[in-house]
Amino acid sequence: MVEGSQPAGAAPTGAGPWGVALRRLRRNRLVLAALALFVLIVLFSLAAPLWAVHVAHTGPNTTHTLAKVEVDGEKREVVDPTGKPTGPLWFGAGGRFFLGADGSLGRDEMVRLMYGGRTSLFISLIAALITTALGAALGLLAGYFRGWPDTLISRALDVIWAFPVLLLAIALGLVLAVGGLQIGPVTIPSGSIWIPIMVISVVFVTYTARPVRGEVLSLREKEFVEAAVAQGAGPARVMFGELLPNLWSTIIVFFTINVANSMLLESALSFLGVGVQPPNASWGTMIATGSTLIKSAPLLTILPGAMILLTVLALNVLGDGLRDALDPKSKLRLEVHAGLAEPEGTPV
Amino acid sequence: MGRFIVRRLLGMVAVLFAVSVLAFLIFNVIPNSDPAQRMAGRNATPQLVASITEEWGFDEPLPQQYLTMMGNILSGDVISYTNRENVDERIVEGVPATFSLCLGAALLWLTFGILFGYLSAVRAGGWLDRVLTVVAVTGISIPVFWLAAVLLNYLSYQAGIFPSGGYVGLTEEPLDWAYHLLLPWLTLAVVQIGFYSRVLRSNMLDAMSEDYVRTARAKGLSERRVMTRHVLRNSLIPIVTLFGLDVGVLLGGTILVEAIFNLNGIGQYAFESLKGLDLPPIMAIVLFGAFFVVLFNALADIAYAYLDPRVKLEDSAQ
Amino acid sequence: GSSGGKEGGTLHGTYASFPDALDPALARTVEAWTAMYDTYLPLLTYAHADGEAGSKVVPALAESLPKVSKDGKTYTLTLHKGLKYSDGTPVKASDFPASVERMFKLNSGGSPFYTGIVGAEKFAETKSGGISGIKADDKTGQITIQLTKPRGTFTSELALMYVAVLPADTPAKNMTADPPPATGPYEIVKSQPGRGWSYDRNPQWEKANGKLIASVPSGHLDKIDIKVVSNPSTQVNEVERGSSDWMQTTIPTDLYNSVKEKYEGSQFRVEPTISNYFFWMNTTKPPFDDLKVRQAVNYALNGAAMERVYAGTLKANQQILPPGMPGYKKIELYPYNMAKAKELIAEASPSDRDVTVWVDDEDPNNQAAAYYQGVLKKLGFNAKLKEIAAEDFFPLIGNQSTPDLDTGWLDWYEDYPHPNDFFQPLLAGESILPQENSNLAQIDDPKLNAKIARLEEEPLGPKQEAEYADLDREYMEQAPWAPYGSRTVSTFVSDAIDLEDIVFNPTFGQDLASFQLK
Amino acid sequence: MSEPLLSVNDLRVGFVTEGGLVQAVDGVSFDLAPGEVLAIVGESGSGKSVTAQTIVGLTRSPNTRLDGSIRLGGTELIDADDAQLRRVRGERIAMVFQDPMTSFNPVYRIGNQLVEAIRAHRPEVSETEGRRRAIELLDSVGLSDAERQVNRYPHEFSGGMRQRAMIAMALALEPEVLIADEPTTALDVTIQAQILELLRQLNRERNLATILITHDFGVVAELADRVLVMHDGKIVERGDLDDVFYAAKDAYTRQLLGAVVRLDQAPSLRPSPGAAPLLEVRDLVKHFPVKRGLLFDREVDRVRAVDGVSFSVAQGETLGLVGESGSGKSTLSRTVLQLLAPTSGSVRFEGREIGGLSRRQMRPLRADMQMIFQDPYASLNPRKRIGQIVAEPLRLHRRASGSELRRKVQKLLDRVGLSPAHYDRYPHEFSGGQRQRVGIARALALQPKLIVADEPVSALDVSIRAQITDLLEDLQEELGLTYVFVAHDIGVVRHVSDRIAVMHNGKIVEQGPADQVCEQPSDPYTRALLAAVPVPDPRETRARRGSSAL
Ligand SMILES: Nc1ncnc2c1ncn2[C@@H]1O[C@H](COP(=O)(O)OP(=O)(O)OP(=O)(O)O)[C@@H](O)[C@H]1O
Ligand SMILES: Nc1ncnc2c1ncn2[C@@H]1O[C@H](COP(=O)(O)OP(=O)(O)OP(=O)(O)O)[C@@H](O)[C@H]1O
Ligand SMILES: [Mg+2]
Ligand SMILES: [Mg+2]
Repeated sequence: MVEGSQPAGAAPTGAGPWGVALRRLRRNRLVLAALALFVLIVLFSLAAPLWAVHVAHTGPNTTHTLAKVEVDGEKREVVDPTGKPTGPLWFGAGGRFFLGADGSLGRDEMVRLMYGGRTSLFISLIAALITTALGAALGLLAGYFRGWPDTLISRALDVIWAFPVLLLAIALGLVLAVGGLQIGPVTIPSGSIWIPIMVISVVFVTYTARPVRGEVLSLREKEFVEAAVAQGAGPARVMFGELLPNLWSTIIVFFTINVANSMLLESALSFLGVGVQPPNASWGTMIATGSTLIKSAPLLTILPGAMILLTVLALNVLGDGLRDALDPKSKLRLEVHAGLAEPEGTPV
Repeated sequence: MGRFIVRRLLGMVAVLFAVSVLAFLIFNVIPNSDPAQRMAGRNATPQLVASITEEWGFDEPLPQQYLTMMGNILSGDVISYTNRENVDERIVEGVPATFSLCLGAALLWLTFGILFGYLSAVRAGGWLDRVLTVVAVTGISIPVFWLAAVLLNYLSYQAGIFPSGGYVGLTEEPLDWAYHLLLPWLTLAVVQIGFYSRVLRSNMLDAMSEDYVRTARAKGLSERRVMTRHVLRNSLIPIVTLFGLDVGVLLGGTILVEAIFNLNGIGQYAFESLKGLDLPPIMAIVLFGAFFVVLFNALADIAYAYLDPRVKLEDSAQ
Repeated sequence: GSSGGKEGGTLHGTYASFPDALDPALARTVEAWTAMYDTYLPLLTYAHADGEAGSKVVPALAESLPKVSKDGKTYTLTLHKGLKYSDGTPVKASDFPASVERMFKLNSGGSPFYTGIVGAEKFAETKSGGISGIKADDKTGQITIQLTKPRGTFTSELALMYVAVLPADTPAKNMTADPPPATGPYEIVKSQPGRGWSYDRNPQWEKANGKLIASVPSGHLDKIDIKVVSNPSTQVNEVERGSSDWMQTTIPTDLYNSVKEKYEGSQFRVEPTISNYFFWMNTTKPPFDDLKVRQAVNYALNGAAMERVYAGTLKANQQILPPGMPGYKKIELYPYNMAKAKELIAEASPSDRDVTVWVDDEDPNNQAAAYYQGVLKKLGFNAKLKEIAAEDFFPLIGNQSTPDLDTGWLDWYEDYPHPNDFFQPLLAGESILPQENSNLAQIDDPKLNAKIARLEEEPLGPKQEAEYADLDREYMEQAPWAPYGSRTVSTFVSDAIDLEDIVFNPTFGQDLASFQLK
Repeated sequence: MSEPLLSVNDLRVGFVTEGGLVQAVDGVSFDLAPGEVLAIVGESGSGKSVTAQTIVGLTRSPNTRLDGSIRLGGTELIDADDAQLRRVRGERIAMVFQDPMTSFNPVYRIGNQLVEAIRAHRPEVSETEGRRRAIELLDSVGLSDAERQVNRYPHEFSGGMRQRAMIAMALALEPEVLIADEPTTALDVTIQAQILELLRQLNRERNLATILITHDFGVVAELADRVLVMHDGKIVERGDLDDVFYAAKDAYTRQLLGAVVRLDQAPSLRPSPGAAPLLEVRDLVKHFPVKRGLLFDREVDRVRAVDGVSFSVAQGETLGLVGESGSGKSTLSRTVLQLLAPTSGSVRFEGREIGGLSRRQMRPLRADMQMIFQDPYASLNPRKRIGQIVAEPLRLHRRASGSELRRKVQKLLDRVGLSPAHYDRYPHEFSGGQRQRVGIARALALQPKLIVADEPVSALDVSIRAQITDLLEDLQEELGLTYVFVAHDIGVVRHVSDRIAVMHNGKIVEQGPADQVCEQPSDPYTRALLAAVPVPDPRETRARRGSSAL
């Protein structure tokens, strides 16, 4: 009796590990909510030019210190003589200064919040991309070759790890703000947002490289790797053909976490004045300017901070959901066990 | 054990050396203004700048400057460029505030992190687990400095429940000491409580599917005893290592919280020196921070070997 | 001072950060000078009075103002007999040259003011062999100073903190951690760098110095404790609650107006400063080599808007000399007129439209620069803002090799109330240097340079003040800068302190000796 | 028949999983009489463990659906509350599990875990008294020097010692019933024999009713009084030992028994090939250095995994390599294929020396020498489709591409008994046996001359094991392949091998034709090894035991 062709209890034919993961994600309501929130925030930021041109009729950096706005018939000053900005006018002035002015310069807070989103998201996503790619590559090399490449990479990572994270980031940010950065042919002018991107990428490499290295060390002992070597596959083919496909789940999970951490670090750096250079808006710089007016206009501090909180929260929930969906071991464990997703009565 | 200590000490010295070289290079190789000019002030004349350069040896080759700097740091009489005062004294003065802040916050997040992690693991899937999960994930996502500013504004300036920052010595008035540190502790701990409870929860859920837990139940132990003596005990081992690493890193960088709550600790001193591009204190503080990171790294390994008899110290020394 | 008010008691004050030094030879900031005004006395000092009166030089350790030779190169003073340091040791005439030499040995920021003394230049180089130009006779107490060439500002410079007299054996190192013995009414008894310091009455003041030196008040308080509180909002909070009596730091823009409304008159008072906040324009490079463009910028910059950006802590003005400076006469060549500005730009039609604006990262200066960037944009320039750490800012823009030095922000506070302290370093051709350049506009007009050099040598009198006023106008016609105002600071005390009789000296700030409990 | 000690009626256990409801146990009923040894036998996934664990309520969880009845003496257990269950677990019913490596908590000493078991039910027993009892228990299960053993940690015990300690812990409170779920599956055959002897002795001396769960009919024959055969959650056969072995009524049981490879049945004779030697190994040595040092690691010790081995394999022949765990079989097979660099000695393939060749020089030879692995779940890359895995060697050596490649792969899949439609499926969609077939297809891709199979069937169930060995034999005949067949179960080795080599501590202690090695072994270790293998024939077992132990 040859075994039945239909293996017991398997998913429909052709559904690879990604298929299974996707199906699991679709059923996890918390993850779907987080994804929706993140997409919403991205759209909110991308809509910045539309809102600026059609509703607020001002750019993010345009100052309106002496300007007046028409609200229900009477003219109101954007910034009063003592430098105090107007509070949110909502749609009182046709959407202008929807969330009020950002300080004594009288810039539109809503427009800056949207443009700030663009900057913060851009920096965090790109920095996370670089960190994850660099960390994964270093982890793969160190884990596979072991010996002196592993020691070299690990010790270098130890040094970056030992260097107090924030101190390193501030030092780099400060110094690069003056002279800019020269990497081979590429020169990054000092004010550009690529400086914080480079700084954040370097600082977080260790957080990705180490776990990837650990996973490669264990994957490397598995028999399917030995089978590839037995067929004459060279190191490159083993690393990228056999090991890398198994690392994607870790890499993707770390990418989401890196985006979250990059956003937090970017806002800290901008708050300390060594991240995004004024007058460009980023949620971090907005908290910095806002915090000087925290007593008289607390909203100017709470709003950008809340935006960061929501974005990072969405990313963390997404990261968690992805980790459980992609992690083969947890097949039965989390969703059904934790009751976060509905246990299914009928087979799919 | 001795072998481990010797290897780790050498490792530490090597890492600290590399960290000091990195810090030195960042401020010297990458272009910024010449320290002599900064010290000469606004009425500087070329002659004054020249004599400052000569006095401080800024014209000497970089390796030479590095050696003199490190010599001063290790012998304890390194002088800051901007206000020419003894850096080591300032660091020593900052130690009580930074240590009280870090260790207090660490204690806070360890207790609540473990409590929340344990509860959400034991009642996995229940409403308590979902609530604690949301609280934990939100905790991880809060920008620390923003939380500090908001708490300081609402709980101190507006409501006046808490003092508006400042550090009171433990030996002077212990009660006041704690009263002044409550908000800073809370700010630092919130993020970590979220993180630790998440890690402990996932460790415990893994441990629950281990064979020895099934054996424990088969022995007729009560559920509570199985959960504490077996599941929790094994899941705490990675937490101890994580704690060792986090405290080390923390001691190096409590810049934001100290600055906002004006605790006058090492973090704040580091931030002031950074803003002034004042290399001597930056080097000293970076080394001070790195030392603790590496030290706690080693302590974490020792704790791991102590807690898990399978791990021998020698092979964890690589 | 007002009648009533208690003698004695303790004042609790706060600073936002520890001053750069509590060593008179080294200190160069107003915060440090306020802390030492009543502790370390030079031979001469500035009258302990408000406004114009506070700019007058009066004798301190010297019996009278210096006798100046006809050629203006020899200054002779005589030390009071019987002066004592707070540790009881007598003040000797030879302590003065020793203190000046100590200042040169420490490479102090103030040494450039005294290189005019014969032999000072050589001593600054070799740090040995004494300064030949200063003779002191301990028996008669007479001190004679030879200058290489006449120097109208020297009397004002003799009254600066840099040359406060200290015992000859004071070590040539930063004494902030244990300050040297005092000559004034208060001595510093405890100093913890980074944390705070405190004063007691100088026992020798009542016994000896007080009787001899009429120009310096004896002070009402017995003890003064100063604590460093780095968060200004916390400082305001503590003064409002009364847990501290006075905050030296200017109130943050966010709270300024609410504190002003609540406490003006009772615990709060606005104080003018002799300072100038301006945007310099590099006259050697397009687009700012064209006078029309520079004038257009002056027309386009609106003082009223600037006052709002500074939330009421700025008084608009459009010239070189700020109000309160001897020789000040109001000039307004470019009243705000955007249309005229655009017209001038159209006429000049500059080819290079890319402009870099430099500013430091202190709030609200960076906000002001952001506003200025907006103005340049309106005039059709593509302006890029570059924000640099405050500590690093001046040396960086003072270094000619820094690229794109087109325009930028700067603030300048008087070192001492003398017009030359603005014209010579900021506008004289000789101040244009490759590295330590303070003439950022790099304006080099031979006629005006000669006028500055001439007036520098003549002692300051009504004739000279009038000529300085004309000089102010002549420079503003060249419009090397777009000045927009001078900053005001504030005195904010708790209700335990009598506000009226607090003296605010334009150079030394609040006079600690004038504080009195109600 | 006296009153049954334990009776299970119509037990049904279902698990709600992501893939739907899995009915693990589907209406099982049986009784256990005092002092009786009841064996539950069946293939993997047949529901044996779930049945056993449900008796003591270990399968309770929010996703489990339980019904039916389990009565222990007077008390009903199926819906007993936790407190009642706790009083039963360990005190009245004790359990011993399959994998001793993970069944003890690694961070507590063995003695403490035993004392914990005792004091869970006898809190009045003091620590010292508990320790004394623990030492006594360890002694009673044959652990020498119990005084010192009690303070050691689980990882310091060998597999056999740990299983003895586990049994000691189970006996701590003198339970009425002992449930042993595959107690010896993870052990070497010699150790297994000792543990089975211990269980029989405990049953006889203490009249301890025992439920023995296993998938090895030899173990059943060795110990059981009555037998239940389970398949897909149901009992398909029940009865006394001899009834089931010799007069099985159910077709599935008969088919299962037929598939069991018997050591004592001579395989059909195959003409001895006698052709030119394909592979010659002379004095092959592979040592693993153990490094230790204060600053820099220097070698302090060496693990002599392969310690001077010589053998040769003729074209078309199958050499069986058998030995216990850690005897060096895998190291030898990897060193021969140059996957591990030999320390010394020569390996000649088709007359040409291949020891010490560089990776580039070895590449063309790789096509002629292929390997099949033990763990079906780890030998296939989980992220690649089956077609890609089998095509990989062809693509690597540029033997085919495009549609021709796909055609070749589908032919290979068909040849190993898998449908070509499986081309785009992923490994996790296949059973253990099917995955092993993919491994074989991959090995055949480059038409190799030599295939080294390192325990190819050890992880499979009995019936599937037979199918794979038959497949390998058919391929050998058809393609003239030469095999080195590695295993620790000498029964399987005898079934497939022409010649057999027995390894012990890195050396080949005996080598020769299969029949001669199995029937007239000259080396004492080989003799002990053969004696320890349980024979799946109750009469034979009784005869052997009668002559030796009675
Ligand atoms: N907790 C569980 N959740 C879901 N399915 C389970 C669970 N436990 C067991 N099963 C399934 O129930 C069936 C029976 O499992 P069981 O472990 O009893 O088999 P077994 O006979 O012991 O096999 P083996 O020889 O591998 O031990 C299997 O298909 C298994 O996948
Ligand atoms: N890479 C290695 N480093 C150190 N020791 C090793 C290594 N590989 C194997 N050994 C040791 O060599 C001995 C033989 O191992 P090997 O895996 O060849 O045994 P085996 O006969 O295959 O056992 P099993 O039946 O468990 O597969 C063991 O003691 C093992 O611990
Ligand atoms: Mg089982
Ligand atoms: Mg093996």
